[in-house]
Amino acid sequence: MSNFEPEIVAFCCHYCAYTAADMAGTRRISYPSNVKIIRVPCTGKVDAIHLMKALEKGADGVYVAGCLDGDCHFKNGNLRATAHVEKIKKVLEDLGWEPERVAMMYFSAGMGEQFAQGAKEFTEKIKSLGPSPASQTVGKAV
Amino acid sequence: MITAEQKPLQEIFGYIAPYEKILVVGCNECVTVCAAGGRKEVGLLSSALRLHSVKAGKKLEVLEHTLERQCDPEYVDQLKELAGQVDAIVSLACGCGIQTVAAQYAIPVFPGVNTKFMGASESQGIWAERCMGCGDCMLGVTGGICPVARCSKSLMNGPCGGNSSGKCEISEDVDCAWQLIWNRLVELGIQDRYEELVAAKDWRPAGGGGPRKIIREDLAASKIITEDMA
Amino acid sequence: MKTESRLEKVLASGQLAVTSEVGPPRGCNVDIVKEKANLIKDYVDGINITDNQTAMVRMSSIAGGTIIKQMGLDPIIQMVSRDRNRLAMQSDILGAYALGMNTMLCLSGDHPQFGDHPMAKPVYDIDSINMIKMVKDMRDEGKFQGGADITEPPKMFIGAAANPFADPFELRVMRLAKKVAAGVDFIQTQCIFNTDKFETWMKQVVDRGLDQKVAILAGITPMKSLGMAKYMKSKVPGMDIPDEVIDRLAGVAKEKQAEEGIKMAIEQMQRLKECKGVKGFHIMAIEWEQKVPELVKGAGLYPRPQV
Amino acid sequence: MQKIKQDEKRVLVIGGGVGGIKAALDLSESRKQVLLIDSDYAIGGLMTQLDRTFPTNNCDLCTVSPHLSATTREKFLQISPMTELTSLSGEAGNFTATLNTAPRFIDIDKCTACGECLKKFPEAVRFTPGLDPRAPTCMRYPQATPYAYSIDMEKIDDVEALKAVCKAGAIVPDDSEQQIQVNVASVVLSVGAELFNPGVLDNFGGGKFDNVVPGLEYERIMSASGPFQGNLVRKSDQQRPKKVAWIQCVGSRGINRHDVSYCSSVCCMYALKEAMVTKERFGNDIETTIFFMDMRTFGKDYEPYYNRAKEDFGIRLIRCRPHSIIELPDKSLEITYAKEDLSLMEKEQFDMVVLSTGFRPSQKTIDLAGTLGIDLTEHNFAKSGTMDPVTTSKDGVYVCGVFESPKDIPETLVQASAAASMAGTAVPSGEWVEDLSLYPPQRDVEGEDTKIGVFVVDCDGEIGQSLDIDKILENAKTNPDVAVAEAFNLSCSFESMEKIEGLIKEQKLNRVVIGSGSPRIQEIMFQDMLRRAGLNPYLLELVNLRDQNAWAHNDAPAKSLEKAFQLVQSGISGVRKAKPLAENMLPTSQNALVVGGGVTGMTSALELADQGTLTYLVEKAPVLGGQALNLSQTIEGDDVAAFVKDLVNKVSAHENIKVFIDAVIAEHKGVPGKFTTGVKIGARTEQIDHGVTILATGATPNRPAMYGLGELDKVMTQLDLDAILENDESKIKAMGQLVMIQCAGSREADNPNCSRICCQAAVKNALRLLDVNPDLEIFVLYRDIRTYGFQEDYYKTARDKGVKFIRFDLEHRPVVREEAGKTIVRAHDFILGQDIEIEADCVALSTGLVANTETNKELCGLFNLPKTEDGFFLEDHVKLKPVDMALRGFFVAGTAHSPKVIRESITQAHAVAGRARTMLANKEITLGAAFATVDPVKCAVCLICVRACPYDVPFINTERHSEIDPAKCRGCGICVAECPAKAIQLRAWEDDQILAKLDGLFERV
Repeated sequence: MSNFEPEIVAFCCHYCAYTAADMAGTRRISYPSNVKIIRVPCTGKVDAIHLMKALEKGADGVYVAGCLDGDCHFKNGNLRATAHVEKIKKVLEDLGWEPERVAMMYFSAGMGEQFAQGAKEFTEKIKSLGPSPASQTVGKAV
Repeated sequence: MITAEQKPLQEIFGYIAPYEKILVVGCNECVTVCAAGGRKEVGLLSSALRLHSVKAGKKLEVLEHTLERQCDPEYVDQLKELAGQVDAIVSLACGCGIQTVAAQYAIPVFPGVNTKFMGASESQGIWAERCMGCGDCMLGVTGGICPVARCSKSLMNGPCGGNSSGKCEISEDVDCAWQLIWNRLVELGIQDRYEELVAAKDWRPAGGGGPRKIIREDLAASKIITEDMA
Repeated sequence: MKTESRLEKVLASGQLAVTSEVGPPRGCNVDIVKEKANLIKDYVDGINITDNQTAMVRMSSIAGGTIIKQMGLDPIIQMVSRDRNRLAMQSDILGAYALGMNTMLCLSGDHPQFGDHPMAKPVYDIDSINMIKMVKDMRDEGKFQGGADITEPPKMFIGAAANPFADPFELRVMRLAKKVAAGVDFIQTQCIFNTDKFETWMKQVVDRGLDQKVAILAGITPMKSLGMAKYMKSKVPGMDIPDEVIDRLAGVAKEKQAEEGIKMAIEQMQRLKECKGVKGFHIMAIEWEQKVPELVKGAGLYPRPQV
Repeated sequence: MQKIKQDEKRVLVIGGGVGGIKAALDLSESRKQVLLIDSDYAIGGLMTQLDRTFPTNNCDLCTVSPHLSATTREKFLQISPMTELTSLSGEAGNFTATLNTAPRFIDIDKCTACGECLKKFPEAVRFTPGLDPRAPTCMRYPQATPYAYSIDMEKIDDVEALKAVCKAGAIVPDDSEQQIQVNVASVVLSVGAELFNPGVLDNFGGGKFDNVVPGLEYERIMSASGPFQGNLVRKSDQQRPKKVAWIQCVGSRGINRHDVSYCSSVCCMYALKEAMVTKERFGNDIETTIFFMDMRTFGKDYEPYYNRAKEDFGIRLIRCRPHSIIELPDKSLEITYAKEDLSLMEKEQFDMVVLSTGFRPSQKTIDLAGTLGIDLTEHNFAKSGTMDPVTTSKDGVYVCGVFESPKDIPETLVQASAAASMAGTAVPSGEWVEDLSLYPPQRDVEGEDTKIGVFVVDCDGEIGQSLDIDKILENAKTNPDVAVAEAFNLSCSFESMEKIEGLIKEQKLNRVVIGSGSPRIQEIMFQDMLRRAGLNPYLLELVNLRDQNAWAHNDAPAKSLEKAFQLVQSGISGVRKAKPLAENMLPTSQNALVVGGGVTGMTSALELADQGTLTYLVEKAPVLGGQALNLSQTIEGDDVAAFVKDLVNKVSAHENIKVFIDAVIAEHKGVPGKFTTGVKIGARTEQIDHGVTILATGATPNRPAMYGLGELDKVMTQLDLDAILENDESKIKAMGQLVMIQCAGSREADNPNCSRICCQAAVKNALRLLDVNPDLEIFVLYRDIRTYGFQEDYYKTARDKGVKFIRFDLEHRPVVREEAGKTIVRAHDFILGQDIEIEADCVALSTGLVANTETNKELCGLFNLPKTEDGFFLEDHVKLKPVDMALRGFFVAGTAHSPKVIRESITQAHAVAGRARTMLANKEITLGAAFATVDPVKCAVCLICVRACPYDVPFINTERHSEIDPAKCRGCGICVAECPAKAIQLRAWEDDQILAKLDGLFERV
């Protein structure tokens, strides 16, 4: 599976992680194009269902990226997001999926480098896990 | 409120294994309030079932619907069309709702939650047992704290010797109900009442007398009359 | 005399009573019961047979009591409301009395959560206080709980437990009063280590005149070792073990600790003999029954009166 | 090139640091014309160079950026970088300012900050902050305003080559210095100060030791945008240091050649911050040590920060002023210092030493003061009014921030708002025009079939160089509902915008997808374009093809293109679900309510009333004046009683102020901008309508039962002593020895904060006592002397006049006792190392202020406002919004915020008046469109949203479902995610929009 290119969705909060992603671009720090970002006002807005739906639709990995602990612009949305991600990890475990297919990350607006690093590491991780069962089926359907 | 918790996914997978098209039905009452079987949980469980079927390499179509209340036949009637399309139903309502659905549709109906207890919300995400439905409420003599539901031994004349710093002998996380009752009596200035012996409980109204039913003649009258006329 | 109980007779004679206990085996070996009973038989006025103590399955207390009765001794059968409803308890009481047992202890029992059958349904149909009343009604009114007459009522001498150290302290005497009101004849207390606190409790008992209505036997447990003292202090709920107990045991060499423990228990009994309202002792020598004679002698309570 | 408008009357703000930006924003929000000039090529000032800022230890970039990008949105604000004032003539209300703008050689309207010029001509791009060549980007910070580079033309040999590099055509080779004259009604000076250069200090290495760095440079080393990408290493060997030391007061509080005498007020906090962040980020194996004289953590909630540093972070604190540093062969450093008891000199080795240097006015600033004609103090700071700290010696010229006196960011922001408020009185607020009237009416698109326009708006190759835009458009066109798909080059120019507008109108498009840069920057611009085209601005989806695709995946063009297809498809899919949304607007009440009739409340009320605002002033006591009535003099010698009397007279006589005395707040209801409050005066309750509320309820003098207060006759508080000084000098003359005990009831377990005012109060009273009785022996028992800023000079005077300062700590507390009619104070002298006893004729306890717990609790309950643990009102953001409360329209000032001296309270009073003006000037309050709405049918009234909302907005209404007030909703969407009945949606971010975007990503078109 060396040429496997995973589909990865990243839900990023407007104030911190999305800005960090912009900064990675501004500084031309490259990270895998597998990562596609969906902007949300706050990671606390990311419903656990969204993570499941992303996997259902064929994402091989999904992560939520919010502000650093204590920096959330809406007090504690990032901690709620963490709880949602943890819940979905448990569900995946019950399903016999690798829980590592979902993750939570934290960046401040200035952490472009770290954003790229996180994207890289997550992509590597998913590559090593291989395609998700759903993406295989979706792939076959096309 | 009746509280419930989602069943282990593996158990639900086991129930639905033989079927290719199922309906997950939520209830917008108690189980929504305790975040076990509302629209959101229906969505999450449906997603999980789909992902599971994909992993298992089997065909599975999952429909989703949430009723206003699953323990009323009129609401359950609304499932008619959807139920006609599926092989089986997973209900996320409490045991009352599940049985109402099962009574109305001639396809297998499986529980998606474990119905737990009648409880109150202590804070966001935490519910605690408050009532056992003993049918003969004694809160009037115990300062508004129920020893039947909240004392591990349902003692009528507690506390037992296991009370340590106000916590029950079974766990430090459980308050000693009789300590609470005593505190409350003191707070209300009626601690003298403590020494009145509370007689052994008659368990008939609690279900000892068989399955219970309430018939409100005034409300049920028209129904009875209609039936009689028919 | 309400009953034929030897304990009642000793108490009525105005002398200090002594009881101890035997835990039935986790199997059918009759000899174990006999062996333990033989160790203490001349030194006590009654022998408690525990009822699935700490919610672990053991030979039934009535069966154990029967063996002891057959040895010519005086069993005190314990009965917990955890495992039986009213129906079962009353029938067991009839049976026990029919087999010659005339003294019993009414308890609610440790919760099954503690024992080896946490999955079992706890019954708790009635609590210990209502159980006292039930036994009293059987004896004095000749009535079953359902209201029917008993053709030949069981004449049980009724005991119960009290824990002066459980929380809240201010309720401990009041709850004893409830047991007295329910008709209890004697009380065996939880093991006492904090003697000062026990005396405070006793004083309140005496002040309310409860000692006139019920005979209180002070619970005595000798410490086998420093380790045991520390374990009981930290791990056993409802135990009040003051630092001086720990310090005193820690102050002697390890091999002398058992001896020191016995010495401490004897001193304690001597002190409590003077305590107003104390009518005797209930010695719980956990897995150390062979030390009961030494304790009874040491406290000057030997020989036991013949009644 | 941006041209400065010359005709309109305006406020000129000089200096684009946080203070200047804040002043300019406040003024523009108040609809007053303002011109912000800065000599640098981007605004931002010192704060943009910091790594994290105390006390929140937040990443600085993150907290400052929303602040800065807001500036560009304001209609009344013009920014002119690289501009300096060369003369100011005329008088207050009608100055003429001459401004010189240096050539930038870049057209900032065209420059897209792509960085190509920097790549090719790294030498030619101007760049300031520390440790330069290795910094990762030439922009001063990622969200620079203006978002444009600046070229040093002298360093360019081949202009044509430079022009060729710039795809945007932004190079202006013949740019030249411009001079203009503008009419200015008033001036706000926010020029800050420089940091002392410790390179002149021979004993600390004279700037030659690699691993001795000033505090700011240490910040740059730790900063994520700094030269080492936030990796802490030594300059000498790129190794992580194991032991770092900070030396405080370098160049400050001294008498040596290079020293200044004053205290720089911020260095203690920043050293603690740097040490804590070091521990936090680089692990506990780094040992951090701070050498200090007095730990001056006097700000709001700063003392707990200090305690955390000590207790939770294990930062080592050594009380002494080190003597010298020498460099060892391995470039490590040896510090020589004397212990407090002077017993012996110690030597200790460190890997790195940070010098905490303070503020110094720059020569440029001193010259500017000359140009303006304002007086300077002996320390070359602006001479400001003792009771009105933002006024200067010249009418119409105001000062704020560090140029007034050393201070931290929150205090700078308070002064900036205050200066803006006072300067703004000279300029009328612009007429209120409803913004929507500027645009054509919005087309009703309901019922129309979806008709999407997809536009890739490139900036001369930024996107096109790496991505095949034609293919992207081709791909987009395969969607049957995409009617137009076109590319526009030359970026977001006015021309491109007009063309897209035309297409939207011609083709009757009802949804628009723009593929361009980041929506964070561009959304507002394109939303505006939609409005101009007669479309609702929410029928738009932006696809970030540049920052998050073209720029990020240079290494994999094919994959990058595939991602572009997916992103555009996601945008198309998402925009189909977009709905036209109305932005909520609410007309505001134009009245103000001021709670508390002390100096702060009266000052705020006067300033608002002077500008025509009907102001209700509610005072609980039977008279106006508050705590100032108990105070006779300030440390500067002002007569407080006379000042208060004057204020009361003005307030009482003002036609726009309605005073209620003996009155309390009894009821309150309404939404931001429109409140109704019941004021109870005796038995009657009067209902008043108001749009803004100012909380100026003050604080209470503490009277702790310590050191014999209330028991021993000779023990009293500083306020009691003040009264004796004022009324009974003979008593003072009769005294021989007097002892003051500091921190009585403050910095203790039950009241952990520093009360801020007590050190200066003690020094002030000591000096006044000596004036009356020069023979009096005064002992001040203290824990840390916190005479911050220029108060330090009075402290020095007191020492020079023989006042004895003896330190104690909580383990060696003074004891006061009475013995044979004598009052004796026993204290430990650390220098002597033994206890001493003093027979005192008077013991004055410095007891400070505590919160009006009862009043504040009541008001917080009524108004639904948060308070601090110790009962003061809690501001919205400790750093960036120091006088705004979390609920819009509420402001806090004076000692109700935290203990402070009168002049600081007055500053806050002006600041809140200014902040209140920003709301009142806009007759309507815009509430945005992104708020949560509840579907009543689905709602299960479970209360989960009520409990989850970080702002307590949702409630269960009388119709038995949850309701969310759009005016209060902040649009985070947390309730949406938590709702178990899926009954809540966040407008503009609805679940079906998000799911549609997901669908788009996985659609294989």
